[in-house]
Formats: sequence, C-alpha cells, structure tokens
Amino acid sequence: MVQVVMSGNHASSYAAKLARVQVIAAYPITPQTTIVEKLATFVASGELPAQYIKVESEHSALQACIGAAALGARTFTATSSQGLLLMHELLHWASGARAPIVMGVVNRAVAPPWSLGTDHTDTMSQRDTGWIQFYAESNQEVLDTTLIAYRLAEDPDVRLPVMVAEDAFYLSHTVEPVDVPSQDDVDRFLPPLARAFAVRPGETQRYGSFVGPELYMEFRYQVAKAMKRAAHVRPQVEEEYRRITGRHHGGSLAAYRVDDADAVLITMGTASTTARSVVDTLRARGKKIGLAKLRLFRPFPVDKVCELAATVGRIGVMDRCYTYGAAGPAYTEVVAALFGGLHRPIVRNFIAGLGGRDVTPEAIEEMYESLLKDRGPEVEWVGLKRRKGVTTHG
Amino acid sequence: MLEVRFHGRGGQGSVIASELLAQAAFLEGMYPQSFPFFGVERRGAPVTAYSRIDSRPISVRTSITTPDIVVVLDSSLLRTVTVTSGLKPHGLLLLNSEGFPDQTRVGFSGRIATVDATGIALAHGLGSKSVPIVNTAILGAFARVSGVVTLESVLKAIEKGVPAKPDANREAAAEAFEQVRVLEAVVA
Amino acid sequence: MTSYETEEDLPDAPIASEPTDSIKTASWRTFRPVIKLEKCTKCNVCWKFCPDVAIEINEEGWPVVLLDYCKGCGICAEECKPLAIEMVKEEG
Amino acid sequence: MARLTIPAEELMRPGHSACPGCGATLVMRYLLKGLGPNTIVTVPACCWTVIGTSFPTTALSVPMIDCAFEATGASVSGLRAAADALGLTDVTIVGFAGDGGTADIGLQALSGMLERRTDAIYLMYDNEAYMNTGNQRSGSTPLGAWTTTTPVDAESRGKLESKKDMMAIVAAHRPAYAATVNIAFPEDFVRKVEKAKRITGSRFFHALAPCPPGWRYSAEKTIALGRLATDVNVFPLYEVVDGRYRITRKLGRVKSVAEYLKAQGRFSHLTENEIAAIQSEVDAKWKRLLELEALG
Repeated sequence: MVQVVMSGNHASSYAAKLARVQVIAAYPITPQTTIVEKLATFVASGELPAQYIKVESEHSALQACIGAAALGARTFTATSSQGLLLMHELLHWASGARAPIVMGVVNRAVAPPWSLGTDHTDTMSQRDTGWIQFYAESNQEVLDTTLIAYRLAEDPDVRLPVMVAEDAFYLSHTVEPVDVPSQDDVDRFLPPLARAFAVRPGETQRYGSFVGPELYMEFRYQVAKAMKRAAHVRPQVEEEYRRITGRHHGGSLAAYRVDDADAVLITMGTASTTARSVVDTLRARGKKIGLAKLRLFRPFPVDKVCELAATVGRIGVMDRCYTYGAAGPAYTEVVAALFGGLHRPIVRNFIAGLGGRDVTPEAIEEMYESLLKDRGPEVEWVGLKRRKGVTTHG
Repeated sequence: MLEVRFHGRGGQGSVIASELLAQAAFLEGMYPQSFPFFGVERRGAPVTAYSRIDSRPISVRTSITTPDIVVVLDSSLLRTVTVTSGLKPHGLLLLNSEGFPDQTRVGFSGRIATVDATGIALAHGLGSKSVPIVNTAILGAFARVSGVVTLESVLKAIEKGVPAKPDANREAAAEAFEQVRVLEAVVA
Repeated sequence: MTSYETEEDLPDAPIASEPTDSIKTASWRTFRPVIKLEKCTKCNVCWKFCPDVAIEINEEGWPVVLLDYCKGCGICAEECKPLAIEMVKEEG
Repeated sequence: MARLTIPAEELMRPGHSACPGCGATLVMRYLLKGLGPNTIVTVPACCWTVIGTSFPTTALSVPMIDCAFEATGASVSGLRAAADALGLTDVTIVGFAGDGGTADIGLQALSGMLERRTDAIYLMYDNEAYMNTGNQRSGSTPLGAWTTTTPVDAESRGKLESKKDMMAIVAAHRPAYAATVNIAFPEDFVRKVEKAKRITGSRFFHALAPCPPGWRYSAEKTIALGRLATDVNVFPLYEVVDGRYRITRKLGRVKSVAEYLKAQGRFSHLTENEIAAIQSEVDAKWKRLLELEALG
C-alpha cells in the first residue's frame, strides 16, 4: 500500500485499473474527463490490458458495457450530469439484464442554465433504475468504494450495477493524499468475474427476451430481491475490505457524535466533511448536535434511519438536489423510512449547494439553528439569494 | 353489464369488430368499452378483442375472463384455441362457420349460433380468400342473436367505422342478420 | 419444454434458451402446400425460399412440408418452376 | 438430387412468430447460413424482437442479445471488445437491425461503430418502414409510398422524400466491406456473407426484406417481388470493397419500375407521372452506380 496525492477522478481510474477491468466504454464530459483520460494512459502504457471503446455518446457507452457484460467481461464507465441523463434508458436496461457494471459519476448540475458545479440531481434522477448508489465524501472513499462496488455488483446473490458518485470539483479535481492498495491486496479482495450468467458462443440463448403480462412482474421482482440482498451483502463486503486494507467508511449511514445529540444533520457527499467540523465547533460551545453521513442511497438504509430516530428528536436532511413539486429526495426517503417506525422526530429539509454553490460552515450552522427551533419551514433553501429574508418552501 | 370476447386472426378485423360494436351500443344510448388483447398481431396469428356494454358508465378496467358472449370470426381457431374458456353456461357462442359444430368438441352446451360470414364476406368482395374480412358480417349476425344491439345501429356504426367499402360491409351485415341460425341450449 | 409459472422458476437473468421448435404455428394457415412428387424435380427451391424453415429434404432428396410449422404463405408454390406444389384450403 | 446451392445447416428455427411470407426471416436465415454457428447476433427493437418469440423460447440456435433501439452499433462494439478481452477471437459479432433502427434512430451508433473500425458485421434488414409498430414511415421508406403516417389524401401523396441512401452513408465511412443483398438471390446473398466473414474490420449489409402486410401484396409474392426490385434497378446488387464498387448482377434489358410499383398496394395510388418521376430517379441512381463502378 502506498500513499499518493491524487484527484477524486484519478482515484476512480486507479480503482478501475486495480479491479483489472476488461472493457471500458466512455464518452468525455466535464468534469468526468480526467477519469477516462487517465484510463487511456493506463491502457496505452500496457499497465491495464483492457479494451477501451471510445464511443460516440454516453447512451452508447452504457449499451457497449451491457453488451460486454452479457459475454462476461468486467466493465467500467464514467459520466456526469447530461451524460448520465442520456444514459437513463440503459440504466434501467442494465439492472433488468443483471449486468454487474460499475460506473463512476461525477455529480454535476443539469442544464439549463448550463452549470459545471456539483449537484446531486443527475444521480438522484436515477434512483428508480435498479442501480446500487454510493455517494463518496473523499477521494479515498471514491477509490475504496469503487473496488467495493465490483465485489458487491458481482456477488452471485446481487448481480446488479453499481454507481459511485463523487462531487464535481470538490473531489473530482481536488487532490489529496490517497492510500492506494497493492494489486495483490485487491486481487485477494476481488477475484476474477465468474462468467456465471455470461452467454457463450454456440449456445441457444436469447439475453433480454420478450414477455407478456404473465411473467414481467416475476422477472422484475428478482431485481427487487437482488437489491434487498445487496443491503445484507454490502456490510460483509465492506468488512472484508477493512480486513484487507484497514479502511472502512462508516457503512450506509455513518453516524458521528449522535448518541446524546438533540439534533442531527444528515448530509451526502463532500458537505459531510464541512458539517463534521461544524459539529465539533458547536459541540465546543455546548450545543449537543451530531452528523449522519448518508453514503448508500440505494438500497436505502431504512433501519439505520429508524435507529437514529430512536435517540434523536430533531433530524435535518440536507439535499443537494430538489424534486420540483415535492421536496428534496433524500428528505422524502428519510421521512418515508420513519413513517413505519416507532419514533416521530421533527424532520426538516435543507436545500443547499445546488449548482456548485459552497456549503459553508455558516450555512451548516444556520441549518442546525433552524433545526433547534420548535417551529420552522418544512423545506428551506439555505443561502438562497432573495430580497425577503425568509427562504421558505420552494 | 354484458361482456363479449371476439376471437379471430390477425388481419380479419376482430379489433374493428369490437370497436364497431362499441359504436353501435353508444348509438343506442348505452355505455360501451372495447379493447384488443394487446399482444403480437401477426397476419394469421390468433387475436382476441373484448367489449363491455352497460346501461351505466363501466366501472372496471380489466381483461374479460367470464364473457357472456364469445364471437369466433374464424372457426379454424377451434383446433388450437379454447374459445369457450370462461364462457358463462347460459351464454352464447356465435361462430363463423357453415354448419353447426359438434357441441362436445366445442365444450359448450349453451346457445350456439352460426353464420357463414366468410361466404357472405367473399360474396361482397370483402378481403381475399386467404384473409376474408368477416367482422361486419359477424356483427350483423350478432345484432340478431345477442339481443343487445339492433341491426340498424350496427349498420350506422359500419357507415362511419369501416376503413373501406362501407356499402358492401353494410350489405354483408344485413345478409348475415338474415342468415344466422341458432341452436337452442341443450341445457334447460 | 420446462414450464415457467412462478418467480422461482425463472433464470436469474432474462435469458430464454428453449428453441422455438416447441411452438406449432400450423394454426396460422388457411391454405396448405401439397407437393406432387411426380412433378417434383428435387431442385430444392421450395426448401431454399421457405421463411419458416418448414420444408425439409429427406434422404431420397424429396421435399417434405413440416405441417406443424407451415404458415401457408404460398411462396413455395409460387416459386416452384415445375408447378409441383398446390395450395389446398384447410378444412373448416 | 440437385446439390444444395446454399449451406444446408439451419441456425434459425421454425416456430418463430413472423408474418407468413416475411422477408426478414429469410434475411436472418441466409445470414446465419453464411456465417455459421460461431456467431453472436445483437438485435434492437424491431420486427425481429417479436419474431424471435417470447420467453422462454428463442428462434436462433446462436446467441441473440437484445439491445436498445438507438444503440445496435454500440452493442456490437461492446460484444466485440468483450470477445477480444476474453479470447473468443474467432466468434463473429453481428448487429442485426431494421431500417428505422439503422437509418434513423440508430444512425449515430452505427457511425460510431464504423468510425471505430469495430471488427464486426452490421446488417440492416430493410422492409422500408417501421413495420413492427404497424407500418409508419421511416427514413428508408421509398418516395411515394403509402404508410400510416404518409397517407394518401387530398393534401398528401404518400412519402414525399426519397429513400435515405444508407449504402452511400456507410461507404463514406470507408468500411472494409459493404454490400447490398436480396433474399430473392440467396446464392449471391450467402456468397457475399461468406466473403465478408473472411474480412476483418467493419462490414455492412443492406438487405432488402419485402413485407407482405406492410407493402400490401399477397404473401406468396415475397420472392417474386424481391427479384423484381433488383430487376427494375430499384434495389441493385453490388459490393463496395475498400471504396471500389462492383455490381454483382447486371441485366441486358431492365424492366420498367411501373411493374414493380403496380404489384404493391402501397403504391396503388400513384399516377402515371408520379411513376415517371420514380422511374427517372431510379435511372439516375443506376447511372451513378455505373459511374462509381467505372471509377474502379
């Protein structure tokens, strides 16, 4: 294991290389480009003997991976924002085909207006497509989670595609020290892909097929079951990764100083780093607050959220995204998770950091203060520039 | 509420038959609902279509599994499709065929009506020998034996509803109305 | 052919692996080709042009219509140079 | 007994759900006779999606991989890359798509595949409209043809635009091989497929697939109509090898296009001068093809 200062994007490329991916199909889009450029150098130098298909669109990128996965090759792709939206048709296809594809997504706002800044709208819009979805907080987490994603995707009980999301620029183009595991360690953790499902030349097999109303639900139920099993397989895989590398990123909902907390903020991605420092500063001023980093959005950790509500009376959910006509998607999922549980904490939704806007310590403090008040708006756009003071429901 | 199931082959006009029936029922102030079995229509391959007719707005949107009337536009289907499955015992089976089928083979002992819709259709130049267009003829017979819609509203529906040859189609329906014959139910 | 009734019967991915030979498309036809061997010159044109692979050539080289599958399209009769094939209406 | 003029092995099974007299099934049948069993076919949304029958059956003895409507070219590249990565070097990868799936929605993916020199075959079976959805006009529908979206009425005389010239578009990508094939000439069809099998690089086929319900003719005429299409020069047979054109069927006397048009219901509305306009277009294209061939 060696420590290298590298960007989040390169952390993704190194992970793909260490995973000995066999087929890469990718189309460039800011800010994902340095992932695929780095991979191109690995392939060109012979360090990574993969087939690299430089496709003419993201839609084709994912279709190429699905084709390759059908034959049993380990595949990788990466994209952002508009590219991910163009892939949408194939995202559903990949889960339906049980293709264990791993994709890096650099979260970026969707147009119009054009924006290169980070924003979770692209990946959140894919929450119904049957992909397992991780949101990383650090470059280290990007590398580790991408390797974990392959073990999870290829697990015989799972066999689902996995998305590893990282915030544009805060991770993708930010360099920081990253521990790079050795190839031997990774080979021990991640064996070659068993061609269980793969179609073989000469076989009478049709991969995809066509059904009427009598069997469609049953096929799709299998995808639902696989996603449920993924929730159980993920902790085991992450435990084994810790055993081999010594690193663990806190599971699906990573709690920090929540045990005696009056209020806890749930955050995703890089906002969690800043929020964690605010917890320490406010704790030092006697405020009993905590943080829970929502790292796994699909399958959604319902039990972990209910566990949190058992001890915390006020939960804030920071969404770096917004569902028009409703609320932030993470907030909506948290409230839904709690509805079936025993506890009724106050839950409030904070919309912040859209389009790459900084989520500053002040903004985080504002969220905690609002959360600690008895009455407040259900959804608050924090940091929104408006003439009127109060930034209430959108 | 009355439920009807049409059996035919791709290209024979079963779906249009169900739509024409809906139009006819509507013209008589009733509430119709007609829909095809959405599957793979291939010329020659078995096709099913459905109609519901009621005096009140129809309050269900499912496929029809226990029809009151089954209409078979091509009796060669009897060899491969159990056209009478779910047909209510006191229901009606209307067949496009020259003679009466052996009831046991058809597995239905209720009322059976037959009409040579193919002969009538070809006599009026509707469709070809291999793919006769029998839907309007069978609807004329339907008007007679179903007691649900009158011949007059069937003819009016045909006027506006058929893609081609409205006159020939109307004449075929009227002729089938005359020629249809009914075998009363063996069961009391 | 294995029957697939419930979710547990299904393969883990949507993979179909039974050949369509189990599907008899005979019911589609209203006409059936009848080959008059006395006119047949064993030229195999009927076998060659059948869209349903529903004509076989037996050991002696005669064409045999597989009535399980023939959809009665009539191409064989149309293309048969010696006019050895006639399309006959199926009984009612 | 006459020797078989095309390979005996059948890699397409009976029992599929094509319409009686379907040209697209013969396209598949002859393609697989030419390529043999070590072949993997990827198919987007098209008639063959349904012809291939529903679960649990499949109409091919070789693997068939379904893919999205717009992405056949990408599915081909993905399969080829995986085959190379997994050492399945001698398997032939084939994209098998309809005219709409190739000339319209799938054109970009095809262009990408050709530009990347993917070592695979892409065959467009051309029934000249979106037939699986009931005969709506595609870019490949010929001038003047009736379809459900180019009706014939006071304000509309069938399709107003000419058929998109896919062979020209593909040839501009300089593939290793491109050819037109016609099910009415199975020997020419299979010979070209066997030739293409021996070539590495991107190879393309434009296959005519007459369609009884879509073109509105009686099913038994599928082969006769296919033959006529070539004999009136509507669908000339030729191949393009490294940019050089070679016509593989030349006739002394060419029949008039009217005979071909009048045999199909989709053209039954055409007036004499509309037919004349089509005839002059056909003649101009044939003249151009002869010039291209002469370039050598």
